[in-house]
Amino acid sequence: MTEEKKQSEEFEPKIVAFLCNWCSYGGADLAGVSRLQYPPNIRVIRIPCTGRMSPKFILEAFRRGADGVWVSGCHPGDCHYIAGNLYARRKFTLLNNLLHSVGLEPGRLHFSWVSSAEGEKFATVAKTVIAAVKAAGPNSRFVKLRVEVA
Amino acid sequence: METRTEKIRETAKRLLSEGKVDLVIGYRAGTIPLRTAPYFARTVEEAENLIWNSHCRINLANFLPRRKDRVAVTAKGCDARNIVNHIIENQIRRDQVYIIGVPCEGMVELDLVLEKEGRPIQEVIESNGKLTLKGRDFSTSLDRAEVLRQNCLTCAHRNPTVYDELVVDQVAELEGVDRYVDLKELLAQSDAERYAYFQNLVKDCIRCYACRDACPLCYCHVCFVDETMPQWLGKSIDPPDVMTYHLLRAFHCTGRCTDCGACEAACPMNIKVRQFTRLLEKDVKELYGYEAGLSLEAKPPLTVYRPDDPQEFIK
Amino acid sequence: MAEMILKKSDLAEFVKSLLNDYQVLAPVKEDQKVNFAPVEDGEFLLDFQNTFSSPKHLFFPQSEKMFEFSTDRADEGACILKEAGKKTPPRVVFGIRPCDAKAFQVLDKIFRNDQYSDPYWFGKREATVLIGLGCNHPCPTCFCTSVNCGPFHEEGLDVLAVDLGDGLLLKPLTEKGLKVFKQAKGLKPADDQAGEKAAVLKSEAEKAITSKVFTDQIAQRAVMELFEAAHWERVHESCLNCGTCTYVCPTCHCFDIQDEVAGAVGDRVRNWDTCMSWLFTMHGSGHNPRPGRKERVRQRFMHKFKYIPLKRDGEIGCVGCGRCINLCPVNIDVRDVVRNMNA
Amino acid sequence: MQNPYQPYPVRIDKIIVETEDKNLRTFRLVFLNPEDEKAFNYTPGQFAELSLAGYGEIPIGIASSPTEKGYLLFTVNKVGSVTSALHNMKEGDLMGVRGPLGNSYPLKELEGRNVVIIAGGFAVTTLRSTITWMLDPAHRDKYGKIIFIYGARTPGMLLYEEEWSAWQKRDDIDAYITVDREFPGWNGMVGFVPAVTEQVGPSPENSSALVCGPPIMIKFTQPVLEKLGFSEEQIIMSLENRMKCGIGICGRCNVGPEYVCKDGPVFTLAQLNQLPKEY
Repeated sequence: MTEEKKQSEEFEPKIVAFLCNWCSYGGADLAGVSRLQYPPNIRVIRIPCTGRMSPKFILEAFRRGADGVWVSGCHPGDCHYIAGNLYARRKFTLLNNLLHSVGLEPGRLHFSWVSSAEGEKFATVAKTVIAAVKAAGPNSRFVKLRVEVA
Repeated sequence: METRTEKIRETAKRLLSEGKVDLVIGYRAGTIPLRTAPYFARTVEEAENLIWNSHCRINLANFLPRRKDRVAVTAKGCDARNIVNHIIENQIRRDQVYIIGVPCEGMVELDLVLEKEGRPIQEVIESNGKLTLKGRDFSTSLDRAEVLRQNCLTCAHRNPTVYDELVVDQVAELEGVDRYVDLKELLAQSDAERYAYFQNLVKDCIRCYACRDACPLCYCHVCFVDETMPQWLGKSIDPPDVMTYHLLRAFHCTGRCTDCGACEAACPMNIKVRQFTRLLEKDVKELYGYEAGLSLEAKPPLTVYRPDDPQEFIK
Repeated sequence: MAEMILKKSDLAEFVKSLLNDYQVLAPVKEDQKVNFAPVEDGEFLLDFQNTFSSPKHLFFPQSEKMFEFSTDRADEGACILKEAGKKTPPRVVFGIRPCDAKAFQVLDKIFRNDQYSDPYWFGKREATVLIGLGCNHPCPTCFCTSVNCGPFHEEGLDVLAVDLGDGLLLKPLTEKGLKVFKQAKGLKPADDQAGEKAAVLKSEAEKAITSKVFTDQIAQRAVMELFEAAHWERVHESCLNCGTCTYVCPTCHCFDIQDEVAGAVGDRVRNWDTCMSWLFTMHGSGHNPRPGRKERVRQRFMHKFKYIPLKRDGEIGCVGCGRCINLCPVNIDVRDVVRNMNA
Repeated sequence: MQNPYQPYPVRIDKIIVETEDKNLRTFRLVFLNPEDEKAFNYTPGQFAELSLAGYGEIPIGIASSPTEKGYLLFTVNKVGSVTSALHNMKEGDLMGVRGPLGNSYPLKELEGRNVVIIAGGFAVTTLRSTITWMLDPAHRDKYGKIIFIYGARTPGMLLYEEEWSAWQKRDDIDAYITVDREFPGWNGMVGFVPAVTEQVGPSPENSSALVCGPPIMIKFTQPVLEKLGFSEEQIIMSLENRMKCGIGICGRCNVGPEYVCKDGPVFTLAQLNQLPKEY
């Protein structure tokens, strides 16, 4: 086994998950109650709706050293506020493209629709997200380290 | 150009003397060659200072938000599109603004001229598509077409989309221009290469925010860079802070940017900041079929949705 | 020691002879912009208008660490600020324009007042020898002769160099300058002819500066008379309130102090700030003493042309370098503003 | 030479919640190094930059008097990011103090004169310092009559109750404490500071007035003092502006040519009348 590979196996990423209060947060809860296992790399921040997500939050997470970011909300049509997630979808599409265009590595930024009944999907997506971020390795882009100035 | 100048003055004088507007926003001659300055003519005499030439790069729509008075404004294709934005976003009422449309044949890139002619330029004379540059013991000339701004070379809307009158006949729109050739090449590169490209792009940024301040879209009372609780980004020239600024600035222009190039014209460090906004502009057009400022009726893309909007990237 | 001649063919030797004791910086063109960069031989520009950026960053970097600290409670002395204490090595800056050197002299009076002295500014100032280069061909936007300065002005410099064509005439002005002379190779005593030639170049250069402003009335008028003048109603109309003029200005010196934390370590950093910014004067209560563009634009010009002269022995906060004229996105020409203030 | 940007390390010795809304707290700070306390040689009216590593600095008037040895007092309103962080600190925590900064009340010039001290809300801090200093046995006989008028919106918003109730009992200071309107359990004066000032009617004869309060109070108190016969030289005020360096360099507190941080914060009305109202 090469040194590099060993390191990436030991690497435990920090992933910030922004979960909609009305669905994915419940999904996470259900996954927990149902004792579905997924690795503990995820730090959850509850948001009122994916429509509340600002690109600032995602950039701030990366700036502060998150290795991955995952945003999850209600399935289209199920928004508690009728269409918050549908407006958000356009923002996410454009932001996702923008960040990848300026050099965000694939596998760092994830979006999903998970309802509060989908404990299993939550655990599955969590595993996918964690695996993808692990594969991408420690994040060095858009990260604010100790200030680099004169 | 001379015709445009004359017609603009004529119109401005008429509007002011008839009391139709309180002021006319246009350009005056720069105090140094290759520049103009936004000018606010309030009297018929002041209207005599209005001009039009190849250096009207700053977008005058920028001076409209939150105005209480009735204004006339000279508008190129891009300026007019930004006025449409303002009307849609309730920054000014349509009946408050009199649009003096100026069909445009492109503006000259200042940095390109300075680069091509290394010596200090004392005087510029413009005629028949040529710029004659004069300096201490020299005089040379450049074709206007050689030194047009990149956004003007690929502009698809040179004629004002909305106007109250036009000062000259409409100009022919450019046909078959691919606005995004360079971006497509860039996007074909690896993520590491793109990351390096954009990091390098903003390495000279001094955080003066001229790009923001010259942008007609940036009219928030408190910009995110000035927010303190929480403070979203550091104020130093540390690369991650600089990049965060540019990304968020560009994102705030999503679906609203007309690629007028005022940001680049204003940048003292010659940073190609349009590269960020163009990425978004391209996506908005390709994904949602929207171009900003073409009509007063169309809904901006982030204020609407379709049930079948693309979402392949969402798990 | 008298004036010396440095042949252009000996420039490399001159620079190399200093490298043991000094870092040498000189004007170099990169990405279409001339700026100061470290050099190790004679490969730099003598024929340039002025550096793109104001060289104030040599002493006052846009962002500079002042202190560092640990935020780890387990650390003894956590949250106690320790000086970042980077020492500037001895430096020779070759080819600085007299206007920029004059700006340093003005800033010396600002960074040191009757009670306090800024150690960051003076630490770098004291470590640096400035070899100026007279402007044989000033730019059309230069107006240094109107603001206590000139194309061959000596204040703030340690040595003044004059480009005579095939060689440079070097005139030592301070002890620091003389010290460099003693170490440097390639210098030969200058003859009278060289001095005469330099004098001609100087008077020609001064004549070439045709753009003039006057500040006599500004000096005489009371603060409030200037402050309340009607012309301010128009100056700000086109202003975007960006920070370009302040950041490229060699005498603008306002700064912000910010704490930045990364994990368990942090730094107190000072950054250039600009009076054009809304946040600059914003109170915590929401009250802003300079709420609009008019107040902020006025502050900048009043500060430069009235407040600084009042408080710092008549020095003007402008050296006529013309950078703001060239770079202002909306062509607000400082000369016009001063004419209005003085009218 | 001491780096003027470097704060002295101090420990938060005590935190006192001053007001009913809990937004005003007084922090009693003790120097870690005794020599720093000696170096920190201040006069009432001066301020200091409170420094919280990781958050930044805030300029706050010194509420304690140099006659109170062994500690410094700062009363801080919770407004922005630094003050909020400070309000979250606990007794025993370490922080920094940089100063003393600015000029002070002209205590020397006030000797032999009557002093009228008018304060509103939490602007009373440096005036607490001044009164404590003047009432000190070593200084009291240098001054004539001392009148103190202090008002707040509600009784619960009055700072330093212990001090002013003690002053009310003394006969070498006339303390008038007022609140904006009637409150159950409040037996003191009722009315706005300008009205109370008019009612008290201090004589301008050989007097100076130190006025510190919110802009609205200043705006209405000034004409009252003028009506009573106080000249613009006799009215002394303390300004505040956003500050960073505190030593007259960084430029943001400029009011005309004056730096509030170094040339101020204390100015006479006569001085202020020659300056732009950029405060």
